[in-house]
Amino acid sequence: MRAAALLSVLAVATALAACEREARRFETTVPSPGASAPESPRVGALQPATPQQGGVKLSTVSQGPYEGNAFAVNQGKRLFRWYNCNGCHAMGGGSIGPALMDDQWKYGSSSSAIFASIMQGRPEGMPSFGGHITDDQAWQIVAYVRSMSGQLRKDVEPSRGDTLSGGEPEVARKPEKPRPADPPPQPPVGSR
Amino acid sequence: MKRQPSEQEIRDAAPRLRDGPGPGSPEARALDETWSDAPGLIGWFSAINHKTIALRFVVATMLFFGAGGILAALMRLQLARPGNKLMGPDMYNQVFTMHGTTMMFLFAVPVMQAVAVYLVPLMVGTRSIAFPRLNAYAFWVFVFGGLMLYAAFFVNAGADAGWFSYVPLAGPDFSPGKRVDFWAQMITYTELSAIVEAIVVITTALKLRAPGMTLNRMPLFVWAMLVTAFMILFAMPAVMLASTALIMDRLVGTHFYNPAEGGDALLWQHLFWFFGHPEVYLIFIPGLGFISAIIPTFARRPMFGYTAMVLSLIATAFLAFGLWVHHMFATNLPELGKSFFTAASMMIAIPTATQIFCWLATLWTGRLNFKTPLLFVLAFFFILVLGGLTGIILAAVPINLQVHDSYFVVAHLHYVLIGGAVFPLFGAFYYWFPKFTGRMMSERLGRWNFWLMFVGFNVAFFPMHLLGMQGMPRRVYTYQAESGWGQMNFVSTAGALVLAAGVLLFVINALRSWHAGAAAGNDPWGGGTLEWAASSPPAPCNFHALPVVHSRDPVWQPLPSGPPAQPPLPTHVMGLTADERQLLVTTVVDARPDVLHTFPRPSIWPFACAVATTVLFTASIFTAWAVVWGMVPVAIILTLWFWPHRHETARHLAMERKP
Amino acid sequence: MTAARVRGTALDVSSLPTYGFSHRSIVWWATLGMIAVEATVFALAIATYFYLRSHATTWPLAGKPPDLLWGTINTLVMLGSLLPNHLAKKAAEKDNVSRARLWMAVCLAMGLLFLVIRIFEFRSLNTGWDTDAYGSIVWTLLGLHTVHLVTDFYDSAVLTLLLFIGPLEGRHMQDVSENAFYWYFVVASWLPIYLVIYWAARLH
Amino acid sequence: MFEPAGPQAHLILQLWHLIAWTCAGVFAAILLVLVAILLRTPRAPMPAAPDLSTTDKAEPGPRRSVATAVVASALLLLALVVASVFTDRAVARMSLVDAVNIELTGHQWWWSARYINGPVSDTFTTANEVHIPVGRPVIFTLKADDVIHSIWVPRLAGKKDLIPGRTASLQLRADEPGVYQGRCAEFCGLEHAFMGLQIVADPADRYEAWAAAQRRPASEPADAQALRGRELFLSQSCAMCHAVQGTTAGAQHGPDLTHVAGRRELAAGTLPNTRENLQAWIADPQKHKPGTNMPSTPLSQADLSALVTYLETLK
Repeated sequence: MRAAALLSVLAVATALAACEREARRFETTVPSPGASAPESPRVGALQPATPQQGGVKLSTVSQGPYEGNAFAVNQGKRLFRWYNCNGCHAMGGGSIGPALMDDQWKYGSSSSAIFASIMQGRPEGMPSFGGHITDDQAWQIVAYVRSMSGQLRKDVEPSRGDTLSGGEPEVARKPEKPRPADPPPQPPVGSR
Repeated sequence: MKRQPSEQEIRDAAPRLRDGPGPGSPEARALDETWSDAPGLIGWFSAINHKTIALRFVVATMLFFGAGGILAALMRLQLARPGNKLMGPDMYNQVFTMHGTTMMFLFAVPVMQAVAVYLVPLMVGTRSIAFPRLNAYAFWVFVFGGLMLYAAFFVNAGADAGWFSYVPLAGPDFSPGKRVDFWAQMITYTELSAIVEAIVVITTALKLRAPGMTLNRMPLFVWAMLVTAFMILFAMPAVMLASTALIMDRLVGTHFYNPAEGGDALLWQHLFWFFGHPEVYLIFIPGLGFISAIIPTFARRPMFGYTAMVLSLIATAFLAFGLWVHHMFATNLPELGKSFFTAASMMIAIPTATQIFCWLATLWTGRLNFKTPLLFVLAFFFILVLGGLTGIILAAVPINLQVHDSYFVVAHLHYVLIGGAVFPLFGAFYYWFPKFTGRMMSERLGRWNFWLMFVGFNVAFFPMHLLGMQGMPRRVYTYQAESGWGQMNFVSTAGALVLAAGVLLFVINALRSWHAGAAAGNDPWGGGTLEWAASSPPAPCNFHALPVVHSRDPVWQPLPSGPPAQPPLPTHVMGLTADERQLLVTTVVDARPDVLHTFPRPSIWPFACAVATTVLFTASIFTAWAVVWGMVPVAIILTLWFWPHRHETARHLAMERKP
Repeated sequence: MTAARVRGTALDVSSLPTYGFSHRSIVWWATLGMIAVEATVFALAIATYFYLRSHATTWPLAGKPPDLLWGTINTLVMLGSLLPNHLAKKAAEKDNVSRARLWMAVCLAMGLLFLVIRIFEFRSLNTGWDTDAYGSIVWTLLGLHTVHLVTDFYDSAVLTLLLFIGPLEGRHMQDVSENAFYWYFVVASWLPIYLVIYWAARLH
Repeated sequence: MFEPAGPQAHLILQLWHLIAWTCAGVFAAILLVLVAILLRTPRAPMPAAPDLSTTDKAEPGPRRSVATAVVASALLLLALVVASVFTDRAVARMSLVDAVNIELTGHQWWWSARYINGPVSDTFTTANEVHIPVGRPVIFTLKADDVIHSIWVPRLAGKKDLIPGRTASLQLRADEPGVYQGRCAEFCGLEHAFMGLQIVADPADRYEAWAAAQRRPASEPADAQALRGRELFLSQSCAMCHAVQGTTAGAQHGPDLTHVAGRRELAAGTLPNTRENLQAWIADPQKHKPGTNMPSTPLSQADLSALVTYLETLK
């Protein structure tokens, strides 16, 4: 009896996870988790387009809304390409900017920390994207960035793109255990 | 432990009864018992009698047909007026993909195989389909594959890249999540099931025919299923390879369809249509078989032009492999290639035309018994011919480039498939329902059923020709009011609902008649093929004494015409063991008695193996390693399935005669 | 007497043999059906190889062709296995259980050998399945054939085990014969695949 | 397809008439035979013994009829094949003297068109609305950015696929001025239904004037509201995907907006291009075209109004 109950709970949970994984959310009226937050200053000296004045709103939640949603993660992958994140992060392997597929996180590996890094920018070149991309898009990119080091469920992580092969696709990578970056900050070549 | 049975055990296991005496004898009772499936729940899952499995198979495919029909109705409701908000694009794409996939893979091909599993052994005069356990396994695999696809659909993971799943849209970059993986793996299931069924049908038709049923006496329906089965053997591997490459692209990062790394998007289309076009014909050829079975019975004469009919079937099968590119005319092909495929696409009309003319000649020179099955066949002449002619229009490259991927094609393919397969199938249900159940279906409801379907179908699909020519593309979830397509779409939706009402009436008629229909007797229509010599429904062993055949319509003509021969010609077979599932294997061409083959008893292993296969296939959607660890239970079960029991060996040894 | 006889209006088939070899057996026809399917898969996979190649400017797309050593050794081993296979088939058809056992065991040993060599073959392909389309198709070709090797090895192992310990009947000799028939196919299908994988990448 | 406006569509319509009427004749003939059967064939009262008189005997009458019908259909089909092949050639052999070259790229779910005629400096890019000169052939070079698309302008020509990793070409000519509705015909994902393309055939002088205007960068905004709009465009998310020539916005992920105000429709045929629609579109694209890659930009009413004012100046 208990086993049956347990099984049905498990089945319902699996079904819900599957529904969430496959959902395509187009409505944009959902309030962003960062909407009510106070403004924080921009950190990056650069901005991706004509600079805006003022600060950016950061997240009040630690978990991003899209970590279980394969479609959104894939959208994040597309935006990562479109907004030329590869220009510095080179398919996650890192070149001018740090690698994103390894276990080292200079500014934290949580969703909110990555969201902050994207929106505020960071010293030494990371532009501040706050106000230039919507919160929704930022969250998609956050989810994708986390998939690069295997932080998401396997069935959510993206597979290879229709591009030049950049090594193993995200879904094939071994999950890394995030840790703070080695002090002192290493020269940003290679990964691991 | 001693494994080989002892002399004593073998003596004890010796069979006691041999068949020959007709119904009512102890031998006949023994046969009935021998060929029955076991009672109880485990017995239900262990059943292997071809009629049991076939009926379950038919019901399963018809349930999928119902599901696909509901999806179609939803699509028609969404498109009934411009800018409708019943469904968004995400849902609509899943619905139309599921509709196409269901109808092609879970209904059209398997339902034909299911009917064949029932009828082919009866028509060739034997007691079972070849490899009854494998047959049961194929059925279960099919059911699990279909259920998996629908389970995925209900958790929002319904395939959404079309039943044709063109890459790169269906590839990893543009179809994230698991939706297309479920689709590709469903292919593997139905593929496996279809190939197994094809082998089963081929072996039955070639090796288990009653003595005297030479190849040129084989019923045309069996010919049609034989040709279909051979087509499956050569067509299905293409989609198997294509879908495996797709799933590997999606799961383990291969580059078959990635142009950036040397792959090619058109590779998918070539492989898919190398399967996809024969697929149409392997839906359509069984339909031709139904018609060739129904027309002689209701025209009260043997089929005109038997040889021409057989050659036409074979020619169609060959040509069907030579015209896949006509689905790809818009992809920048060399001109010469296009001309070749145009010619091939038009020439395939010739064998079909030949058959149509032969049927017309049969009807012309016969006397008509005007019953519901014949109505459905006559509808075929209207609908299929129209569909075939629009097919000829489509084969012309310049016109094809205009109407390709428009509603014109939607109309065409439904005229061909519904006219060429579904109408004959419904006719076949009315025709053989008495054989399946022992009861007649209601004629009155049958006529209502027919007219609703016929009118509904034409109202639903004829306007689509015009919509296509006005520029309405396929696979759109909505359209704008300014397009002016609203009215015709509305008419089409109304027709679709009438069609649905017709199908519903069929279901009502079938359910009612199953319980309360008039008793049918062995041969209610006066048919000429062997299934009408069996009782209705047939005994578990089909025939208490296997017939010996001397003509093409053995029920009409049990002995050759002319004065009786001296000594008299044999009319039936005797000497098969009645308390074992033994049957007679004959030679391929002349059907001379050759070998006795003993089939295994019912077993749970086919079901268990199908479960293990399901675990393997479904798990491999989530991890490629499932292909490795999932093989272990499958291998173990197959070994147990194969491994003989000592008592079984004792019985076999008691009957054994070495060649 | 092993033929059907007419008795009155009945055809008495009780004296027919209970199994037969080659095309007399229904299992042989099923095996032939499987062979048709698998041969088509191989043919289409090879067609895919040349299709992809026809779109490429260089072939292999990157890196070098597979090393010849292990593949060639394996081809020789496989060709060599035809002899015990043939002898096992003949022994079975002569109803000689002990010889069938012997040659099946030899076959199995050789099967084990080329499964081991197959591992080295994968390693000498000089490409990965996810490197590029060339790597994908080469791995698929070799993988497809390996699946056949593994399944046939397993089939043969079960059958051999049955020959040694199981309850035996004449029909199992038919199984040995059909197993050998299938083995011919597995070896025969390797030859074109070998040529494609190892030589088509070298010839321009 | 029934109102052809170009030589190819004309040829196709002719072929259509030939084949369709032939088929209609065949269909009528078969139905006639069927009706005749229904009228003249006697009914069989059941149970009726089957008529076995024809077994093992030739039936010369029906055989002759069937053979004649088969041969006649084969000859008809052969004629149709020949007609089809010749039409196909005629369609492909259109003269390409003095052709306009346009590189057309399909995206999910819009089109970009690059005019590549004359010197590089004359090259310009537009989206979703393609102007062509009347009476001059046009060569479209077809490419795809993501998945397979297919261009179909029924009144001008048949369709052709745009396939990633491949290049194809489509030639056509419009002989009458007018606006020809085209669309994507190959299923390309969520918004396949809203991937329209307008081909506008202009007389030569108007076409040249249009092209000259397209070559010019966007003009400098005249009033403060528009100036404010441009600042918003460049500093908000718009510039991340769209280009306006003459400004710093140069991204190619969405339609080039340099002359967006001159176009008839928005978002590949989703909405007519009016101020209200533009405003509604920017405020919530997902409402009009669920799944489109354009996000809704959170802007105040005043900012939105300024932005639209700016976009309206991009004629």
